[in-house]
Amino acid sequence: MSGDNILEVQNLKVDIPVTAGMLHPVRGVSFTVARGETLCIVGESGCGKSLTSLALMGLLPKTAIRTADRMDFLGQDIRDFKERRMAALRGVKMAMIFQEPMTSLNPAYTIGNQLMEVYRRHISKNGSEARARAIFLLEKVGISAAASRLSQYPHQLSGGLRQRVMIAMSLMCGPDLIIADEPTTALDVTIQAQILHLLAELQDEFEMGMILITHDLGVVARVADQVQVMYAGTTVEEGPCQAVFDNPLHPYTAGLLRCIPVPGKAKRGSKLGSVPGIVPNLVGDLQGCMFRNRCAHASSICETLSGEPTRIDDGHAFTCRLTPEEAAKTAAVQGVA
Amino acid sequence: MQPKTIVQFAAAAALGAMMSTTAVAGPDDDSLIIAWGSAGPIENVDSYVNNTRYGIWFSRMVWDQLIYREPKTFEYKPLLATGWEQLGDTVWRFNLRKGVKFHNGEPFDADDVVFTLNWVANPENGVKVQRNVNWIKDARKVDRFTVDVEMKRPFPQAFEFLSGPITIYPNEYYAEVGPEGMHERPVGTGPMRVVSVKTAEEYVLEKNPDYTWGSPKGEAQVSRMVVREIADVQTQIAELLAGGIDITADISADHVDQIGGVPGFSAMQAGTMRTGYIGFDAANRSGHEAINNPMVRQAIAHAVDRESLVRNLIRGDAGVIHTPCFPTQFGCDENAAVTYQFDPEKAKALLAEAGYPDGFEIEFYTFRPADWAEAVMGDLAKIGIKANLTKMPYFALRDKQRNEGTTPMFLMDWGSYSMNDMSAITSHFFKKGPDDFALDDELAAWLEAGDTNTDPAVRKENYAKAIERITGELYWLPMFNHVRNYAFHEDLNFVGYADEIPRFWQYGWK
Amino acid sequence: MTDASPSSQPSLRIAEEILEPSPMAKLRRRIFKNYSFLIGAFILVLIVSIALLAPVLEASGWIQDPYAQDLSKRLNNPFWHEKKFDADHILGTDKVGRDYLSRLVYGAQISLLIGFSTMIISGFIGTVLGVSAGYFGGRIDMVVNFIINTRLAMPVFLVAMAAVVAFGASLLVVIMVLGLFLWDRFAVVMRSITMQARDLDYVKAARALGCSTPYIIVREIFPNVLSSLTVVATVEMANAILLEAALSFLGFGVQAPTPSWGLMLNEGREYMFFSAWLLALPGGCLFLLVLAINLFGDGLRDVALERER
Amino acid sequence: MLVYALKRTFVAFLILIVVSGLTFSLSHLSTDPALTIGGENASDEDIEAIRILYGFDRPVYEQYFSWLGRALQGDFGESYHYKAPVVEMISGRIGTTMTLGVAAILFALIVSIPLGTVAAMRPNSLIDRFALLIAVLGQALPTFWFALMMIIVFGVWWRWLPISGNTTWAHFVMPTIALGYYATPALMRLTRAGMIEVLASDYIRTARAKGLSPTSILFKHALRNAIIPVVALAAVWFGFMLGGSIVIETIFNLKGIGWLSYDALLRSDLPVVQAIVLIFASFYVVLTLSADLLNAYLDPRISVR
Repeated sequence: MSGDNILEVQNLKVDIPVTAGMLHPVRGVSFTVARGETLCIVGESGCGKSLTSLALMGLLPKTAIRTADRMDFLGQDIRDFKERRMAALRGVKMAMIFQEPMTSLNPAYTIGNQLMEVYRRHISKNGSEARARAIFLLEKVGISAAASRLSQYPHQLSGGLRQRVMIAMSLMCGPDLIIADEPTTALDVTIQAQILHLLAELQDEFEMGMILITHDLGVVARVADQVQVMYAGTTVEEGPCQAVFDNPLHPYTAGLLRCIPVPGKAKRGSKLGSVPGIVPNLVGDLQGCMFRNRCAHASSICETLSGEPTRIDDGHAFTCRLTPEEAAKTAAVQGVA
Repeated sequence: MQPKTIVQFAAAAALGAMMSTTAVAGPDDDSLIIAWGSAGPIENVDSYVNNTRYGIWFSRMVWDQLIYREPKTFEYKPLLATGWEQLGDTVWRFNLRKGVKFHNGEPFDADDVVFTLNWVANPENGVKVQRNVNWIKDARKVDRFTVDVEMKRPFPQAFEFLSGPITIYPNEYYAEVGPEGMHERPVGTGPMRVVSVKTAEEYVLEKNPDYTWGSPKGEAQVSRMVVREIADVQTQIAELLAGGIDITADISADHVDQIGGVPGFSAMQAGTMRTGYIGFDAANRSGHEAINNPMVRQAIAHAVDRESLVRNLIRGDAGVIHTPCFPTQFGCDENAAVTYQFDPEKAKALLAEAGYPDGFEIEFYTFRPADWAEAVMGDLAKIGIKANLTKMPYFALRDKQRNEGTTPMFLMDWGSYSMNDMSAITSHFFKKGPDDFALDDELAAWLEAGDTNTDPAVRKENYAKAIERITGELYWLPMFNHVRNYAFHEDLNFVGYADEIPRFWQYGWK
Repeated sequence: MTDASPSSQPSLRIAEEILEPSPMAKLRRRIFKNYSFLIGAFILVLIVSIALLAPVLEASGWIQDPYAQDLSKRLNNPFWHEKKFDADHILGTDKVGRDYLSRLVYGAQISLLIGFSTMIISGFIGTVLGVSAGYFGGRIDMVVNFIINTRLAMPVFLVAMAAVVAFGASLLVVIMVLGLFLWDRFAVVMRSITMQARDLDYVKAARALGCSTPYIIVREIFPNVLSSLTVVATVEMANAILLEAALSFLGFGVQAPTPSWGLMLNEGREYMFFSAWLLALPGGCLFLLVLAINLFGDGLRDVALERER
Repeated sequence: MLVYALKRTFVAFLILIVVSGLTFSLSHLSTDPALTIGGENASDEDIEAIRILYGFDRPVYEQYFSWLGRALQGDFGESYHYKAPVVEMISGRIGTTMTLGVAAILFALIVSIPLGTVAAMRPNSLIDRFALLIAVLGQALPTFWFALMMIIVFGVWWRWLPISGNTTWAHFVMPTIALGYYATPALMRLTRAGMIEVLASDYIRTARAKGLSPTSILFKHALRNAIIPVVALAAVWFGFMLGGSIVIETIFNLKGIGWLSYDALLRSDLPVVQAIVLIFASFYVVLTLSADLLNAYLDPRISVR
């Protein structure tokens, strides 16, 4: 697997200056994505998972500062890529699907226009070629009467259809990596499953790497190869999907897994789980484990914890003062307070 | 023959129009650029269809009258008529000048005079200022260069009109095109001929090369003239200072000082016969009790410091006037007038005697720049009269006066159409016409007698009575004669005239 | 249309949620950080106090009677000229010899009076129309909309001039005419804000509880629209002052000898090429007043918006 | 959609009728046009005769309806003062006003859209602050005063530009700026606000994620959506500008219908005033209507509503 890594990220940080000081929403995240593999990043809102994906795409807000020890995409170090070189990657080599299909399409242009535009920008100016590709992909994503859809405007489509269009759009140039940022959150539960299924299928078919950002552990269980659990800007646990689900080590992961909503019964858009407590302020110098104020197992050590992950076999790692054994035990028994 | 010349003329004019737009201010290209129009543009340059001051200026350049009135001495001299004699009370015979040609080539003869006079005398033809022409009964051709003009009644002021507003038109052309055509392409015998007319914007004229028959008006001094209608005086001045025009005749007295001080420009003032007056609602249509009292009006007459107003605001060769007419006008005898000296104490006493020791409030109307009225108001305030000024557009004010009659006191003026006869002003206002706010039967009768009697002595006698009545009763408080203020390029030979008509064609470059 | 602050970007939204200070502290900080509001308020207070204190200034000899004229001292120069300068008249005199400084000071009264009265009249009309349209909706809304559109279709300046010709120019007529014309923005804004307010939960609750319509409008709706009302009021006040100046400039405004800045511009215009201060001084005053009102209004809007968020 | 358009047109028509009725009564209740027609020397009898001839003795509403009837057939009567058909007078002058109005609104747009866009792209930058300063100062500057200052500086001192008249394009430079600048603050603020909103929108993020060029993002995706409200406002402003042209045309001696309305007001020439009010009102009504339609074209969501 490691031989075919298309993305390797080490110690990615995002800092944003705000009036009260420096905000650190992403603080040293590392991961790799291999071709044909799905990495799921899981966490509550505000944990930094969306910013992580934007940081990869180079789409952070202007004020944000991105640093990383390593960011290799397809063997290129993209850390110092200027906007122009990034723009040449985006849409071609790496594509992104956003959370809000209702607003992510430009209301002023037809679907066809917006689909073909990527192709014409990156691949070929040839209009009929782009059109053929668009129709092909629309059919691929399960849209009937694809040719006639091209002349429709976004507002004429339902949310599910728009997200399908977004997916098609991300595939227009055959990217190597797809980043999907909560692609189903805004959709009806019944459609969520279809879209996820579609994504997984397509990923398989086109042999792409995929980063799926979600707070829905049910989704993760179904599609992920690798899982990263993020909390307050850091990775608290990572590893192969099976390992993390079978053996959650970090108290936060354990807490999350406890409150997986039963599929079909959870309300649309409901917040993930109910891990009590609030996310800490991420401004200024931060020290120790950020989860300590919500953790049943917190002790004074947590205030100064270095943040070095404890590695177990198979790439499974977690960041906590507890030893793997202790963690496994407490997770099984108690989880979070 | 005739149509051909009209065509030729039109072709020449069209050619001229194409080359016309270029004229440069300053003495270099033998052209003169004039700006006027602050009182609104000439609606139709046909001199019988407009009644604006600028229309008069325009008509003097393009057309000639039968008679020439010398602007300084007011003597009558031959122009298109070389001589005249009276054949009875109501008939004048005129001998016409030979060898004069209209701008379109049509020769001038008795047909033109007969046609013009009969045309304008017919009320159906809609001459705008009917009193200019309604005294004409008809005109008859005696021979090719002799014409008899019959008046409806003995009309002593006839020569004022024949030397002023009554311009002679080419009969064939005018019969064909009418006022509309005359506006689009005016044709006359005058020193300038018209190249193009853009209504309310610009008139281009050029020297009439045929004007060599020794007219007392003189030949044109420049070969090309552009008149620009510019409504805003400040814009006119800006154009003058920026070198866009050569002369303006619309400026204020203060501008004369200021522009005169700018190197390269000259400015001057020329007194006119336009007479300013404070009118009172003596017929009491406004229901203002105080102003209906002659003693109150006397108090006002003594309270207003006309000398100071003239000296400080009007300036130039303006002066205080004591008659309800301009002193050079026929019949306007200054000795007949009751005069009032500036005397605030006496004014206060008169006011107290009239029963208003603490003064009163009164609405005061004008259409002229507010500062003149404000000066009057300042003086009135000193004797306790609080005047509230309403400045209105001219037509709105006249409307209010005539129809509502709610104007107890107003500062206005009258230019007499530049006619040097008292009937042009006093008779207009006090013969119980729509502008008469005194409605004095006796006064109207005297004026009627003065207007229609052919004996100058009888006329003078009746007019004197009228003057005494008006000033004695103070139907009007005569104020001052206006001054017209001119500013121009310093190399221009400019002369100002008392009849408020600049002879633009006479002004050449030094 | 309001300025979207950068916080609509997702990441910063997070930051602001985290950093929420107390509302009052925030308001205070907003006010004092808002320079335009401070500058505007300062100039406005200055002009208003000068206007209010004019009679006192006159009584204590700082300025003179703005109506007292002396033809022999007309068009005196201001203090920066040596010639024709008279120490009695620091800013010189106008064309009938009235003290220019005094007229400028009293002119503040007139401009403020016109701006304020116009704003009250138009504010009243516009608010009544807008609130009733927004609150009742339906047919009333349709009718009000029609009235608003009719008003917007009328060329204000031309019709105002026609009205002034018809009724005669005076301070009262100018105020009435402007007041009757400048209510459109009030109506439009009030209408849309009332519509939003009508759907607020507590307003719905009040209706459900059977509170009377006037009670709901006054107690529940009005507090909601007040901040926008104030902002529109400043805009309209500035607008009214500029319009009066333009009307006076063309001679369709207040009557001489009222010391109005607009009228002074009209009079001073005659001297624009030679004694430019006669034009520049009232023009500058007018500019400063309108600028102050606009700055004040802008600041007010920012502060109000911030509070509403 | 067709029903909607027909309804809007009907309402627009109704608005024009109400506007014309209001101005008609306003002007006819207060002045007596017979005097203006009669001129200086008309006697009382003449004026009475004119009154009957023109029907001024009838009730105002009767006069209005007969005027309206003729106006609907394109006959606006004859000018009292110029004695010419009002339609001819206006058609001869409207070109100047339209040239001025179009130039002014274009000037305003050309200044405000780039400035607002740049300001929005770099909020709180120097350019943003500069733009804001211009907006604030510009809004407080009386149009006529600005016009006069330009005349003094560019016309008289430096003699760069012609001051009055309408013969060449150079004659329109100063009037255009004087008339146009007043609309720039409002348009610029709206552009800036709209642009900030649009630039922060999800679809711009999508466009960036698609790797589109900055120009394409700015011009194709952002500007088009941001200027939709600007276009609507510009249409409204264009209507206002035609009204505001009265002062500008008077100062710069442009003989358009703005000047004509001023001249007619001074002369109580009611048919002319009446017709010009109606023309200005029609412009506003037609413009708002077409702005709506244009918006519907630019933003397909609107036509659904």
